[in-house]
Amino acid sequence: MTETDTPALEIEGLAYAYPDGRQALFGVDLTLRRGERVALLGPNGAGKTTLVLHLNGILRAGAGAVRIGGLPVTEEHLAEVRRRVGIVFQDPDDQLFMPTVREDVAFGPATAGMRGVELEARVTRALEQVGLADLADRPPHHLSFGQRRRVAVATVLAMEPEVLVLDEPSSNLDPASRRELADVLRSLDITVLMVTHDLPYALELCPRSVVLSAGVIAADGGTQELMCDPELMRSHRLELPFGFDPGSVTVPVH
Amino acid sequence: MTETDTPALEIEGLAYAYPDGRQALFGVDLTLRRGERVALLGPNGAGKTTLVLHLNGILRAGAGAVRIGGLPVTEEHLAEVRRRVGIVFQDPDDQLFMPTVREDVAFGPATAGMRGVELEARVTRALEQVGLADLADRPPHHLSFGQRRRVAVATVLAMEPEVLVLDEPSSNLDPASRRELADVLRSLDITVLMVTHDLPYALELCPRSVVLSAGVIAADGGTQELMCDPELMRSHRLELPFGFDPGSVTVPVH
Amino acid sequence: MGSGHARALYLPGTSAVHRLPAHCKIVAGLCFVLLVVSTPREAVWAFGVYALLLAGVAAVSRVPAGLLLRRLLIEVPFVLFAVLLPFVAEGERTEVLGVGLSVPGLWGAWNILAKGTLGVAVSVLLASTTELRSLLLGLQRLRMPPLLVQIASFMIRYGDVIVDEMRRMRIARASRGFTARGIRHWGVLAKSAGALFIRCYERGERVHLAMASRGYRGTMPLIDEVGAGTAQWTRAALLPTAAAGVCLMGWLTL
Amino acid sequence: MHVPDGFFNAPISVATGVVAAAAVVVSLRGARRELDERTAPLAGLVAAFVFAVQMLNFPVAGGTSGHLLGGALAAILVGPYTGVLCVSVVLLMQGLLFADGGLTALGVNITLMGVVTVVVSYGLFRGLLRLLPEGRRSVTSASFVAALISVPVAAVVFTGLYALGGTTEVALGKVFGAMVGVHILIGIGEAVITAATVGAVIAVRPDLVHGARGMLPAPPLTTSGTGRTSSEEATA
Ligand SMILES: Nc1ncnc2c1ncn2[C@@H]1O[C@H](COP(=O)(O)OP(=O)(O)OP(=O)(O)O)[C@@H](O)[C@H]1O
Ligand SMILES: Nc1ncnc2c1ncn2[C@@H]1O[C@H](COP(=O)(O)OP(=O)(O)OP(=O)(O)O)[C@@H](O)[C@H]1O
Ligand SMILES: [Mg+2]
Ligand SMILES: [Mg+2]
Repeated sequence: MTETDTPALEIEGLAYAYPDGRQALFGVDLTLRRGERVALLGPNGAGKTTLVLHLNGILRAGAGAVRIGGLPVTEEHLAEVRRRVGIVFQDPDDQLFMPTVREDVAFGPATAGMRGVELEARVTRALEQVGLADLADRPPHHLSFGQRRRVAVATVLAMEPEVLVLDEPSSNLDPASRRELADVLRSLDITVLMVTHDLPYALELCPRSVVLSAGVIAADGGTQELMCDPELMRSHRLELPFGFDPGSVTVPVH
Repeated sequence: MTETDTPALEIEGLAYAYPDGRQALFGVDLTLRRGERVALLGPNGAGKTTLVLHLNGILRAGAGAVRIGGLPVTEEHLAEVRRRVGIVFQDPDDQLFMPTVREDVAFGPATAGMRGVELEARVTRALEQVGLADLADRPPHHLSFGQRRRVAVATVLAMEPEVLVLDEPSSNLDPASRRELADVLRSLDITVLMVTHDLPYALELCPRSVVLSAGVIAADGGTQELMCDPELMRSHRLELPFGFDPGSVTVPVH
Repeated sequence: MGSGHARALYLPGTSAVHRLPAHCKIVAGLCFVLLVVSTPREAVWAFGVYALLLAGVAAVSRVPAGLLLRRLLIEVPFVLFAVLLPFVAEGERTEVLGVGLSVPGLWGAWNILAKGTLGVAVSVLLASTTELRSLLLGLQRLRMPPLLVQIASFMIRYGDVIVDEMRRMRIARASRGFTARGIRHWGVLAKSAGALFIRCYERGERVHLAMASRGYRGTMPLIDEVGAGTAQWTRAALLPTAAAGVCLMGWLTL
Repeated sequence: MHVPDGFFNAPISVATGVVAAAAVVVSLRGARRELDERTAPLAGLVAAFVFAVQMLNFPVAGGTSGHLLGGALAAILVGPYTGVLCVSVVLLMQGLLFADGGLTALGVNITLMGVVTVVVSYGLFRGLLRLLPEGRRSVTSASFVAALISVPVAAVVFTGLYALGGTTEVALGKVFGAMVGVHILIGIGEAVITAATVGAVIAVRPDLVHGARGMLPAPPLTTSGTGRTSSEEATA
């Protein structure tokens, strides 16, 4: 198998139960090719966040396996896996911990050994991508929720990961920031897995979608195709929003 | 002035600076009639959350005044104001603090002196409204983000406030829950102020919208009317989402 | 919030001891300790009987002996102190295995060891059979000033917040490739520790304000009234009554 | 420094019990002026912090254990009255639940670790602030010194109590040497932690440092349209 053939992300038979005994994943299989942008859809409590937290080994598989570019997510490969996979958490407060925005964004690259002007440039670029360059010296916990979410995205962009995983990145963003984020994601030539409840956003950004429901994959296919199947959508609490018809829009060419 | 003429909510010249010196509100004026449903729109960092936190005296006005049904929000009226105004915070983790969902939802009515079967019925009803009756005995911090948001809404519904203020209630909700929440809000005959970045949702639910930008009110009018003004919308980072045309939809009759 | 590190002290159970109202247990424990302390140290046998009484309570409440002994280890610093006493104390001296020891020092060591250990055992039993929350309610019921109860309940909640925020920060650091290895990394830890205090405070503050928004005025609502009847007080009085008998005998047989 | 059951004789236990109870009653009254809705949780956080700090036990020469006391931090952040209450609550909960310090020795423990450290450190802190120039740096330095001194003073008082009613006859010189010597070392740790925490808080939330209240001016407000400041507005 050549380098380019190895899937960017492979999940096989993944099952997981939380320490209090509640099982959230019941055997999930999912493969993402390099450079693909895939939306992960599903109702509240389906297990999306639980799945995401397995992708860099924050949660360890109860059964099954996860591989990133062929590398299994196990203790010994953790450092390398975390270099390759960047996760934007659903709650920005889970992501930000340094006293200023700049230090927080610099943290990842600095840990990887980057220093000086190179680091400076990386940080500035990431903050510009989310439109927050002027907030660099503020403490992150004194920002508005949407600003914190954007800082969270910047901290991960600054690491330039090979696989970018975003857990509802567009929630709490104002509409323009949402579009700007879409532009940034489209401009990156990396593998993206995006959890979202915003169906038009998924349609706009991701050619392929996966529906996770009650801890198993319920559907996997073209986004427009899935959204035009009202039966499927309804049975997984994925109703289309007011005033939106997925059949009538022309999806941007990727 | 008769009882019904008193506005449900009156804000006059409200200005506020955070303790670290950053000013977030620069003189806001806003009046809501009884029974109105109003959307509060605006870019990230505009001061929406800051404004909301003044409505029940969590933050105290640096200048200006807030009145709820004619009652000024001051130290002496705080208890009554908080009985009248229910706020759903932007971050559900800020809202939930009891060991089980049931106790958390019961907290507000119990503090107001409710006991026994009446309390029980109130809690069950609120949990049913957000579709979470079966999670009543789980600890709230062991729920998914969307489930936590729904519990947060239930805790406030259980208090049956006269003025309901919601800070981005639909974010992180799956599409069906979003619609169910809209149904619940429509069925209540109370004054509602809803902060949101979801413009179709605002159009669907709120006949009137207010745009807050950089700490001042930038526009106030019919929702459909505002949304059909592309100039205004763009200048406050309120772009319409992919595939949505506000002029073409018929807004539900209120 | 709060996965509850402090709650780890509590062993869930349904024994007679678990079911006693907390305030009865506190009073009984306090009386017991008072009696133990006022027993003359020369009545060596009395302390044996006290230990047997506590062993009886442990058996009834099904607290495993191993656990009880392990938690008694908290006493180790005092034991060290006590063991040194016979060497450093003044007064009449005696020879044990060829080592010169002070007789008053030996008695002093015995006094502290016996009384201290019994006191610790009472606390361990109380903590293993009583939930923190009911303990606080018990103190409230025993007329501890509300302000003290409030500080205590905030303290316990903040214990959880601190642990929870530390966990979030650790995960955030790990996700960006950081593992604390050696002194080189202490700088990072120290930096984020500064942010930790503020972060914990502000999260706790927001939660507190959420409680205030739902009518909290400093005392938790008593949803389940747990008054104690004569039967329960009688049962709780068993231990101190027995101890009173022992104490009396101790003085008489001197 | 936690004293177990049976360490001091009955008269000392009762007398310190009375002192502690009186201190708590006075503080309850005084705390009403220090606490409002926003600072009540701060008292809880300070208590939790003091709790955590006191859990770090160092084995100490002479056999007893030493740990940070936290009284200075509590007094500076939430005020002296609330500070006494915070430390008392910590000691009560430690006694009840964690078996750290005897229940009958609660009076001794509160007197030493609550009352003495708070009174000494807060007095020093305010005194120093009056002498030093205004500013954040002065607040941090004053809290360093206040914490540094408060700990050995508590050790001296411990020795005094021991002279009056210890249940074992160890030469006073030995007790004094061991306790004070060790607590000078602990005082340095206490000073570092207190100054670092107060410094971090005052940098981003100056409103939360009780001891420095009124020292840093409230930010001026501007309102749109008129461009007036809030003070002008108020007089208009
Ligand atoms: N820490 C936890 N302990 C126990 N159970 C948990 C925990 N976190 C989540 N769960 C449960 O696991 C299931 C999956 O949760 P998860 O957070 O993965 O959902 P999700 O798909 O991300 O939902 P959402 O769209 O609301 O974010 C839910 O039933 C939830 O209640
Ligand atoms: N605790 C705080 N301390 C200092 N400044 C703050 C604090 N919270 C918010 N701010 C600042 O005040 C301004 C208004 O923030 P606010 O949270 O009200 O915005 P918002 O309109 O709710 O934004 P969003 O849509 O992102 O939630 C922002 O510039 C923000 O950076
Ligand atoms: Mg999730
Ligand atoms: Mg906000």
